[in-house]
Amino acid sequence: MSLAYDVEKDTGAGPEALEATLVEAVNLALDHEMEHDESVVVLGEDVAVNGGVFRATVNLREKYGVRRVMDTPLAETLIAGMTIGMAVQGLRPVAEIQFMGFIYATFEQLVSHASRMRNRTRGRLSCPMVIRAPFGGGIHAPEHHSESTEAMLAHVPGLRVVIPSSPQRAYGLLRAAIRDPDPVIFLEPKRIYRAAKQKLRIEEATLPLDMCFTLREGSDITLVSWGAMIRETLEAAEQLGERGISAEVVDVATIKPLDMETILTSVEKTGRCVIIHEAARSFGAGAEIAAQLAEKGLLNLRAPVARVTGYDTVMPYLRNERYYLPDVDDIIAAVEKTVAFG
Amino acid sequence: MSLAYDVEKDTGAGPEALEATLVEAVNLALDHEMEHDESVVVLGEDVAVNGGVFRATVNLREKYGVRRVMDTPLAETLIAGMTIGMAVQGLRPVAEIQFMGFIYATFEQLVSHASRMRNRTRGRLSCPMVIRAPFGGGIHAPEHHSESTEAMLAHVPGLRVVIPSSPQRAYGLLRAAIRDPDPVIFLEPKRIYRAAKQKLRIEEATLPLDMCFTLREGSDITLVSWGAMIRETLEAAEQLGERGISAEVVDVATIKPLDMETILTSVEKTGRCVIIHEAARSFGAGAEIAAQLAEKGLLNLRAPVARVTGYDTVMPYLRNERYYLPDVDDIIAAVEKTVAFG
Amino acid sequence: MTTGPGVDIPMTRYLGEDGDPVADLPAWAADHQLLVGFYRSMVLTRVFDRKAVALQRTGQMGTYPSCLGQEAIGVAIAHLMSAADVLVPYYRDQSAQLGRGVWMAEILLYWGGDERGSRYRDNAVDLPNAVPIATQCAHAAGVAAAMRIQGRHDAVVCTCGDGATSKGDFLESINVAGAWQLPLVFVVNNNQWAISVPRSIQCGAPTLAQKAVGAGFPGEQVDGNDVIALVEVIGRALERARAGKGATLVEAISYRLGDHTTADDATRYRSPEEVNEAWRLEPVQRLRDYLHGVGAWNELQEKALYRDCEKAVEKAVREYQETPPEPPEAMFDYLYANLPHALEEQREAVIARAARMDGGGP
Amino acid sequence: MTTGPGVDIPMTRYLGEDGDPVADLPAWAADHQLLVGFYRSMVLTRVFDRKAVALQRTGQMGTYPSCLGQEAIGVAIAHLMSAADVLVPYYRDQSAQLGRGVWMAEILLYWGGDERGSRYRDNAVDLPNAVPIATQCAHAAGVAAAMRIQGRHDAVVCTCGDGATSKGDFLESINVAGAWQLPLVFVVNNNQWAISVPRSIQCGAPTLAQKAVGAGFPGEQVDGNDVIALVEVIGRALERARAGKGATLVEAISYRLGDHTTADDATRYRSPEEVNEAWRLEPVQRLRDYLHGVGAWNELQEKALYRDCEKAVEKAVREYQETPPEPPEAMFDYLYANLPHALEEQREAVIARAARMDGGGP
Ligand SMILES: Cc1ncc(C[n+]2csc(CCOP(=O)(O)OP(=O)(O)O)c2C)c(N)n1
Ligand SMILES: Cc1ncc(C[n+]2csc(CCOP(=O)(O)OP(=O)(O)O)c2C)c(N)n1
Ligand SMILES: [Mg+2]
Ligand SMILES: [Mg+2]
Repeated sequence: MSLAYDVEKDTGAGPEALEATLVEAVNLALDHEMEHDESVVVLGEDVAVNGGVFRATVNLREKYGVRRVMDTPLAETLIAGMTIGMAVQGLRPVAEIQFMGFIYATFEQLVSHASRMRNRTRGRLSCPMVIRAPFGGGIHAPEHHSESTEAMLAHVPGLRVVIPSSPQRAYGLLRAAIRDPDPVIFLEPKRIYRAAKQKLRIEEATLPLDMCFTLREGSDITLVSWGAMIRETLEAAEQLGERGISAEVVDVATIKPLDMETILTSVEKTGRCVIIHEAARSFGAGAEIAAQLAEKGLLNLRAPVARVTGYDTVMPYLRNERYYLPDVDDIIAAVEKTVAFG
Repeated sequence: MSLAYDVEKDTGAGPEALEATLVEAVNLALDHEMEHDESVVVLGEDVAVNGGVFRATVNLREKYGVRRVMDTPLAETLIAGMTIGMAVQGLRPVAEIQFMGFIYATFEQLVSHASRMRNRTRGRLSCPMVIRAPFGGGIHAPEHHSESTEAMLAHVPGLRVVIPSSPQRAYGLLRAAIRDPDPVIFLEPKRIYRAAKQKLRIEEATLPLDMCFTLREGSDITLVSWGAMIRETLEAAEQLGERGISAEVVDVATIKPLDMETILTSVEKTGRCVIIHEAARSFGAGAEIAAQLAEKGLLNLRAPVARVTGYDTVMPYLRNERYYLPDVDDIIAAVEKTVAFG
Repeated sequence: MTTGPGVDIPMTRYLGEDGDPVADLPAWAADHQLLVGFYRSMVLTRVFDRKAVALQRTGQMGTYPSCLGQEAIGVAIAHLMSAADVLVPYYRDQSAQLGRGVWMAEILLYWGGDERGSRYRDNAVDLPNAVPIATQCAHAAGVAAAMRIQGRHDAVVCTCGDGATSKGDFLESINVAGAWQLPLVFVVNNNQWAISVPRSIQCGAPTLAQKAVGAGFPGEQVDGNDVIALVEVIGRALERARAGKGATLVEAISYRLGDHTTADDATRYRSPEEVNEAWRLEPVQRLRDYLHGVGAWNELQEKALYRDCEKAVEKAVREYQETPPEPPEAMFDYLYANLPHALEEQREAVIARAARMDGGGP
Repeated sequence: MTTGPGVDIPMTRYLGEDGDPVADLPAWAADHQLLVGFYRSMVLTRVFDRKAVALQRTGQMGTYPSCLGQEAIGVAIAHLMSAADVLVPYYRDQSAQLGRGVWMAEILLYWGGDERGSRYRDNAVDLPNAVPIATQCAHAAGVAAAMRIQGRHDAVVCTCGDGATSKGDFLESINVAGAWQLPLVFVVNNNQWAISVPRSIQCGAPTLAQKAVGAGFPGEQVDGNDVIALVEVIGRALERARAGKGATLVEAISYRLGDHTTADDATRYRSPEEVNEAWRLEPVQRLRDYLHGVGAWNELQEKALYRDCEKAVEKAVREYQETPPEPPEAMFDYLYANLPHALEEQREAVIARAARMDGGGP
């Protein structure tokens, strides 16, 4: 997967260009796939009449009808299980779990069935399905609305776990996820749902679901991150550049299966790595990346791999939420420490 | 936690010594705590009249009555939720999930409530509870009876995840888990439930829930493992010794919170580390250990950290199960490669 | 009412929409001072709720779920429960919580983003708000089972919404409540909406109360805007529970007069006509009309009551606003009974980091 | 039968325990050859099942859940379903699966520890065994919803045990089946036991069928040892489903005559008297008695049938035993449609490792 990702393409132009925020890009991707493939259906809580509590599914019911855009009873286990049943029948269901904090009730269905149906039946049946869920903190929401537990799902063989970090990648990755023949957990960084508009290349093919995207080239250090933290990471890289430290920024994008080649290649060049994620540190997804660096890239490492992450505790309620989330200064401090090391 | 664990004590003697297998030790620990504390109760599927499908709760109903030993309806979410409700009321419930493969339905209750009740109420309420589940493969059981997904639970702040690897440790750790003021997930390696009898030191105090146990001292390499794989790990250490490689064996025992000090101290001495677990490799618990070695122990590492693990796929059904589980030869091969490196 | 193939679910109402009795009132309701007490509690809840919404709208609090129109249910529950009973609420139970000794300032702290809002200085037993829908029902079953194990004769009241009745946790919990004959009263606040999803999409049965049939215990409906009916029906259920006769499912028919939360805009999915119609049924006006009618309440008292309530609410708001945030390391201090060694470093780190962020440190 | 406060659940039985009709048989049952066909299928299932247990006992197969005593239910289901209908079974549905074109050798492969046992050469649509209890019910709802979305007029039959009715997946699924009026028939095989837990601990209601009341569709009981009653009741339910009239819950009263699985010892938790009593009710003998009575079956035919069944089973056993295991790398080859790059190394590793383990390699 050493395929270089053309970052420039991130900001499309031309007649088909459409300005969209990340959440709008999600909506456009759903719209596009529903328009071109009758088997794509959408289900979840508040997705139909209301168009989703974040408006990600707005207008779909009006366009594609109640048969294809379904408000379900309030039951996440059921939503996941029905999605499996629909997928097995040849539909391409896209289910929304309203917040990642409410995804745990789907785990039995995801771990024991969605991820295994193809393997269990030796290919006779399969689950081409997507579970979408807004995730991450920083929006001053109540309890359970700030989860980022992608690592738990990334441990499950047979799943894909995909996290976009820009409107274009949300668009391209979601379209790919819907077309993918296997179950994809698509986690949307809601903190940046409306952070910025971007001109989308609508005609663009889907993006690959097994590739990291190198968003910024650099020679001194590799910053590995995903989701909403990409913003802070890019900002940190910018500021580091002003201080003479050239940082490469890798957006992992697909957490599972993990494209370590891109990361290893980058670290081979830079000799240093800082991993940034919002989730709790211990047993987080960053651990796997650091572990593989220790296994396969040890000789290239000029300094210990550092992780800048959320703490191993429950995200505080909104008054103290900001003390939990990593920020630009944390990244810069970790980089400076790493660079100072050697 | 540099407290050295006296391995010799593992095999007790004296008048109070009792021979027990690991599953018998579980039963004895439950019995002991129920006898000494009225608030300890047991619940789950088939735990009462039947005494558990593995006989872990046998005779408890007869001794302590139907009020304290309860067969529940077949509903894991409910079992976890009721356990929380009981714990909040001052009981010390010990729930059995029949196999770890059926634990996923409890995740919402464990992640969103058990692990958070104390934090959420700022100490007003708490969850002194234990969820016991047999885990791991290698017993030629049907689908879903071979899971080892301890990493998923280890990522959850507020939980403890504890895994014994001998009758004595099962006994001491379970007794400690039941007395612990916070929720403990107690995973029992069923492959070695009856692998060996050991003389238990019944009078012995409980064992600490935040400490690795160094089961064997060595100077050339540190082998880190837990659960059933400890058997293969000790056997490998034995064979390596014959080949002149001195391996230290660390039983992690408590996966969360993780006692990295013992591991780091050992690797400081040996300069090499192989981590062995049965669970799928990627985003497994071994990743966190390797990551912390890359962060905090990099300068001590003479060779890359290696992981000997299950593959990132679903455990095959019994005909091909053995191809999935790591064995002694795999450990030896990884050690020899590591030692050869430097 | 016929409520499905071969099943009959009772429905209880005493006060009609205009506050006139539509049936003979229970004897206890002759105590007008008692009813006035209910009225006061309902008004306090409403005044509090309005203020809470205003705080959110002005950026002084986080997302908040208004309980407008749901006041009667909680007032009935709190009135009927003893101190040793346990309330296992959901997030729209402000009126019950106020009646159970939870401070208004605590409720504001909770929705204002401060964990101390669930510490309840004056209530040691009730469970805190449960945000993940229906999960609290299983806790309620556990609490009720614990009471039996401990030989207590108390009871549990567990509340949830209409949407919650679709979720496994609720359904598994009513099932065990029936199988184990637990001292447990489920009160479903059927306010017709689960965010944008109407009651009809949640369930194909004509009543939610009839879910109790499959669990083997009685289910009944009650007018959730009629506090007298609520006290009567929930009171009977609590007596059954305390007498060891098992669980009851009470479906209280109400209407969510406000948005789902301050983050919601209900005009996107329901008509103003529907909401206007629902306003005609709301519980506060109905009880006032009744009390007026029987001469137990007048305009002077009304004015004084609102003045008192507003004062009490203002005081609570001040307490809320004057409560400084916890120190950042509080995020570690209640996670475990004793901070694990492995977290000491992180706790130190957050202290240093907060100092840096707040300009006080390196 | 009164089955709880204000609810009546019908119970259907045509053949008494001795095989004599206890009610007027449905017209279609006059076709004795049809009944003989049922009988043949039931006997085949029983012979197969006995053999499967024997294979496990002699170390030639893994843990196996005997379907002894449950043969009639699956025979009725398979008879009634069309090829385009979808069966969503649980693990004790051997008789239904055999009737749906699943090979005996495939069932043996599955329990013998070979994933190809769920590949079903002759059945492209049915779901495989679901081991996690009740999880399949949600799949069934999804399949039924898909049929509606796709404009098909087929139906789904979903089976589960009595224990499964306590689990959220079942309860959430019947709820959506009612809310969405899905073309779905739930058949609960109430064999009185969930491993060691008796029916009475699962649920406080007198019938499991009445769980349908809370979901808003009909529920009824049927004698699960009476194939004629099963065909009649499940057949009506399937017609309802195909006619767009929604779901039905059929509780088939049976008895698990064997251990839960070969890993279980039922004598630990139930009395021989109870089991003996249940043997008097079992479905195969009952139908044979009826067919004898009406002169549609004789001893000669009986002997020939058993001979044929044993032959067919032997053949299946041979096929099972002669099927070499899959290569070890098969564990990667069906995980995703296309093996992710990240797994290529592991796939290579397992091949090398297996060669080493099997003495063929380095
Ligand atoms: C498990 C779970 N899923 C989804 C949500 C998001 N959510 C919050 S409230 C709500 C609707 C609840 O409706 P209902 O039970 O009727 O209670 P109401 O809010 O109407 O009082 C939803 C879907 C949640 N909190 N928990
Ligand atoms: C979710 C889950 N929990 C526990 C188990 C273990 N288990 C296997 S079968 C069984 C009992 C099932 O009883 P029932 O539903 O009545 O079906 P039966 O086996 O009697 O036909 C249990 C508890 C499981 N397979 N899945
Ligand atoms: Mg509601
Ligand atoms: Mg059963």
